[in-house]
Amino acid sequence: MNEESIKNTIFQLLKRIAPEHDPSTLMPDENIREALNIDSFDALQFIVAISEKLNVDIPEEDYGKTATLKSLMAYLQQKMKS
Amino acid sequence: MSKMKTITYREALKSAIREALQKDERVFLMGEDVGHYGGAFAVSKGLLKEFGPGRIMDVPLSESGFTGAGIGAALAGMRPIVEIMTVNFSLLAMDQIINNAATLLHMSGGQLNVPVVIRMGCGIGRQLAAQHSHSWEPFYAHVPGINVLAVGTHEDARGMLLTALESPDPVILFEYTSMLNLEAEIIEDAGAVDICKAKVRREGIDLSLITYGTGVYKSLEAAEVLSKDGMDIEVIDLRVLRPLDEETFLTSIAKTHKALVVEDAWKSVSISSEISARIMEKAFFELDLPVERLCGVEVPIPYPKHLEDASVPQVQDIVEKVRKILKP
Amino acid sequence: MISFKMPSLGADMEDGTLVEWRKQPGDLLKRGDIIADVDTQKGLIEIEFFGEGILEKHLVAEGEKIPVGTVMALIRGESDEITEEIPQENIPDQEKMVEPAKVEEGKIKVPVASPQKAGGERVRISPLAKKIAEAHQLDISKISGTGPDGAIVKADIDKCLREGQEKKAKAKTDPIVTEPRYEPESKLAIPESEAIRKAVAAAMSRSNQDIPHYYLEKRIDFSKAMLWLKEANKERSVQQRLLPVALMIKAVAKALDDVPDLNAVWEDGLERKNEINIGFVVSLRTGGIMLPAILNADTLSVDGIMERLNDLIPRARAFKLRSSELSKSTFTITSIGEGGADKVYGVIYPPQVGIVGFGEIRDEAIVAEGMIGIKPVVDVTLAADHRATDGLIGSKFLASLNKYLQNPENL
Amino acid sequence: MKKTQSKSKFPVSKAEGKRLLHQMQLIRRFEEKSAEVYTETKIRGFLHLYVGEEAVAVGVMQALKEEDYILSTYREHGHALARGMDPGAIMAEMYGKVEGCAMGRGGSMHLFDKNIHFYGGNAIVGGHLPMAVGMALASKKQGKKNVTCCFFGEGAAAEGEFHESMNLAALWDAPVLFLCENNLYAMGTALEYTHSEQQLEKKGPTYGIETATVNGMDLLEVMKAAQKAVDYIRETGKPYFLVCYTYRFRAHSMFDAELYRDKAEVEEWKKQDPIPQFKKYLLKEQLITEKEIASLEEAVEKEVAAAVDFAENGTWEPIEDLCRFVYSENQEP
Repeated sequence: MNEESIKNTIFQLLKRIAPEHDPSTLMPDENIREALNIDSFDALQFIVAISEKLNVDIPEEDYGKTATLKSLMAYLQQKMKS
Repeated sequence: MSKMKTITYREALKSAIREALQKDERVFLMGEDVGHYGGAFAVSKGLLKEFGPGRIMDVPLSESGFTGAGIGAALAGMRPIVEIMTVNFSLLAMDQIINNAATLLHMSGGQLNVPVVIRMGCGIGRQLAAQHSHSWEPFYAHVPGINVLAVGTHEDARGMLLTALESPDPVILFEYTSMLNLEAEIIEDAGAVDICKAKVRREGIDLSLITYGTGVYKSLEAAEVLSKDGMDIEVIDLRVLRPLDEETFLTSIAKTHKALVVEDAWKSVSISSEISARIMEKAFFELDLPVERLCGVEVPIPYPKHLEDASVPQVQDIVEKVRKILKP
Repeated sequence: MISFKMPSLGADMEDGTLVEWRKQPGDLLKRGDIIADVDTQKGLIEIEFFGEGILEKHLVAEGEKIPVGTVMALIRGESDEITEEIPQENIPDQEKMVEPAKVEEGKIKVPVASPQKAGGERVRISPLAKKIAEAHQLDISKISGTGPDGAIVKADIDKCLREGQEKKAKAKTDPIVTEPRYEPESKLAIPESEAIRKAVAAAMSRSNQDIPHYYLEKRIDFSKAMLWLKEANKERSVQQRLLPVALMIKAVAKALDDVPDLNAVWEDGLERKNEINIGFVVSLRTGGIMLPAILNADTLSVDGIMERLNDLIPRARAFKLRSSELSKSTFTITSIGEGGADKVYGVIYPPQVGIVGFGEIRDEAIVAEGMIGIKPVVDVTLAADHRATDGLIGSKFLASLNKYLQNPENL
Repeated sequence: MKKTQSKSKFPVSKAEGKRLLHQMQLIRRFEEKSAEVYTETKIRGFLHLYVGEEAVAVGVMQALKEEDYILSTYREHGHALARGMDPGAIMAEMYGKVEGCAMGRGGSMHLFDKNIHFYGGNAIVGGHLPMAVGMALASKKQGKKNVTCCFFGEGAAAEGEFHESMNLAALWDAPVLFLCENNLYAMGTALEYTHSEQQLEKKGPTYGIETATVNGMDLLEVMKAAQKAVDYIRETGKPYFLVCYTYRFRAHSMFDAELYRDKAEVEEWKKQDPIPQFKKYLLKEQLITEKEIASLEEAVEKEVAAAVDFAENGTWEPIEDLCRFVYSENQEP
């Protein structure tokens, strides 16, 4: 899976949670949860959806690495390689 | 993850037949030209030599006769695989399939089940003109008492027959001759697959593309093209046309709220008519747009390539139709 | 004969509009059957029937708006003789019964304003869009469609809801004062978010007027709880992981078991409840809050509570809660979550007698065993009804809560 | 094929004679009773009666063994009774009751009983012939020695499936007895209007199938011919075609004005009624007494009355069960 399709997947999932926001306007270093107004429950749902869709295991201690678009992309790419 | 291997659709069908013959002494293959000729489409090539004429039986051109004989043999404890060379000739055997195979269990108050498997080569796309290009899936799917399967992928070509032979009741397998040389990857130890559920072949959220048979690969290809435009299409392979698995496509529609049904068969009174009706009955309030259909044009299939191509949905047609639906 | 009355689904519900009878005279009713759909300020709600019997007669016509407590139907129990008598109890005089026949067909099932454009032509709208519009009580005649032939599709409804919310955000100084006066005629045109806003406003105003609140506050060391959660989540698949709030709910439920005077309602006196049903504040993206209950939370495991949350929260956000899930809570929790305020002082949801608020979990320097250390803490506040309890009871509750959160492995 | 010469001295013991007469009499009375209750609307749908043709069913069954398979037509009550199916179960089937041999799902045209290898009750003319070949083929593949006996009328001989089946059976050496009951009318159209070659027995040899004809009104003749046919099949494993010339005394089905044949023709054939003929034979050979015949007939009356009682007291299947038996309930094949 290339970078573009990972990004598309992330956007699709974010759109399901926060349909009133356009995730493509997110800045790379912006905190996703703050920008899209996502609470802790929805954040967990997002992690569940990402891990199911991309078939990666995201342990809880790595949640910090999923805060911004940039860090999340980097984290997922590295995860999927290994 | 399991190891993958590349295999043609033909090889997948053949290895399923071989495995079935090896596994169960009661199984035999009967059909026109299945033995000495090697199968009209070379699916059973070499099997006569391997298993002998008792298990690979050439039959005369008498579709009603040998299909009925297959049904009789099944009644009497065998597990025949009846090959009707092409679906077009199955019209001559319809009395046997519908009046006997489909009814005996019921008419006998549950005493006589008919474990026969009937394979039919079918489909459009080889310039065979009107009498050899039929899509009779809707005909057979109309009839209670039989199971109707559309073999739309290599995985199913390898696995459906094996499960069909386990069924206590008649199973009709539609195999698509235009796909015989098509290569695809399947897992190395692929085998029996379920024959009761539809499958989501590609997940998506923007539209449910519901199809079967040759429509599966066409729709997946179309979905790939569309994904480059940011459209996320879910592709559902119905697989089982009777009894229909509603749950899978209704669940999908509850997610996407939009549906396009694609099939080669003529549009009127078809599988897509049925799917559309079920969606209306059971998921009306999930619909954000009318259910759309792309089906065979209502004309006897003509011989010239360009007209034949225009008679059934192609990848480009699907792409354009979806674009029109999602980005009008 | 059982008189089936317009139920009260919360202190803030004054009346409801009968949208559709789901059961007809002669129908056999079983426990849990949905008898009618009623439109309330909180949207369309399915009304359950909790007894058994045969529906004898409808007394209210579809489309009618009636106060809580009005007899809506007569239901014949097993022991009843067949009778034509109508009990006179609880039928408001001014609300004379309207014979069902007077209600024009067609209109009955549509709780939104008649979907006709000014010229009398029918509004083209997709079934899904229509469903959402109805749930949000939008006037679809005012929405322009972008679907085929100008039909309204889901995207148009979404846009309308979004704009409604933005408008609200701009006008947000004092929501209760700036709300327009509630006018029944225009009710149907109010988006869901505003209807909910109003419902919240009504309940909270009543609470503020009627209930003498007292407040207690305690900072709780959350390090053990966090450590326990971290370990617990290591073993769990991502779908089964726990959020701190599940632990909080369980601890509150157990503390209420120790201090039952807070698990009660005040209706001319304190009435303790036998079940501990924790109402949990869910904030909606479109504005407003919902209060689904986790029934018998004291008997559920932490995983069980998490499972209930996973079920309830998405349904609350989709407006798909059943009436019993909305009306049964006996005590309320509000949790501000990450990135929010340090403390939250709740307003009691009447007739309950208490609400506990959890602020953001954050690292603070605190003194423990004579040492200063950085630890995760959470500020917990209790707001309680002074008519029902005194500060001593409230203190006991917070102490008990602290005890449980220091021993998360026992929860 | 040559028609068999004068009546043979086929050895029939006293007991056997009584048993055979009893069977024919039971079929006769059962059919008459069926017609009666049909008019009372107890039985509905099509009802095709076997009156007049009893010697064929009873005669052929004597040659078959328990393990042999039987497939029949929509005029199959006689075959079922001669094979030993319970009269009560047949009557209940026609009443549409659960106690019927096919749970009432089939009715008059679809009698089934797997336990006695009676595979219908097939109502598409000619449609069961290919199945019969297939069942015989299975027996062959399984190394069984049983025979599949397939009854059909001369109308079926005009169907393509007849010719396909004859060809397949001969080609595969399938042990099938093709048993043609030629009652001269395909429903209401006489043989001369439907077959270019009215001597149907000529069709067998063109497929290389051993063929014979027999007077189907004469029980002993039928028994002899059937025995010969079955012996041949068991010995060679090959198919056999036996044409029985017979006649039905009653209409094609209940609603039939019989415009296609003269009353005189029917009366003429009734002179050959197999039952009085056989009685006469038994009396002449002193194998039975008039008194014994009277008590036999009385016993048959009771049996038929009991069958009607059984059907009357049967139960209707609940409508909730409507969709049963569309697919196997027990998923073990």
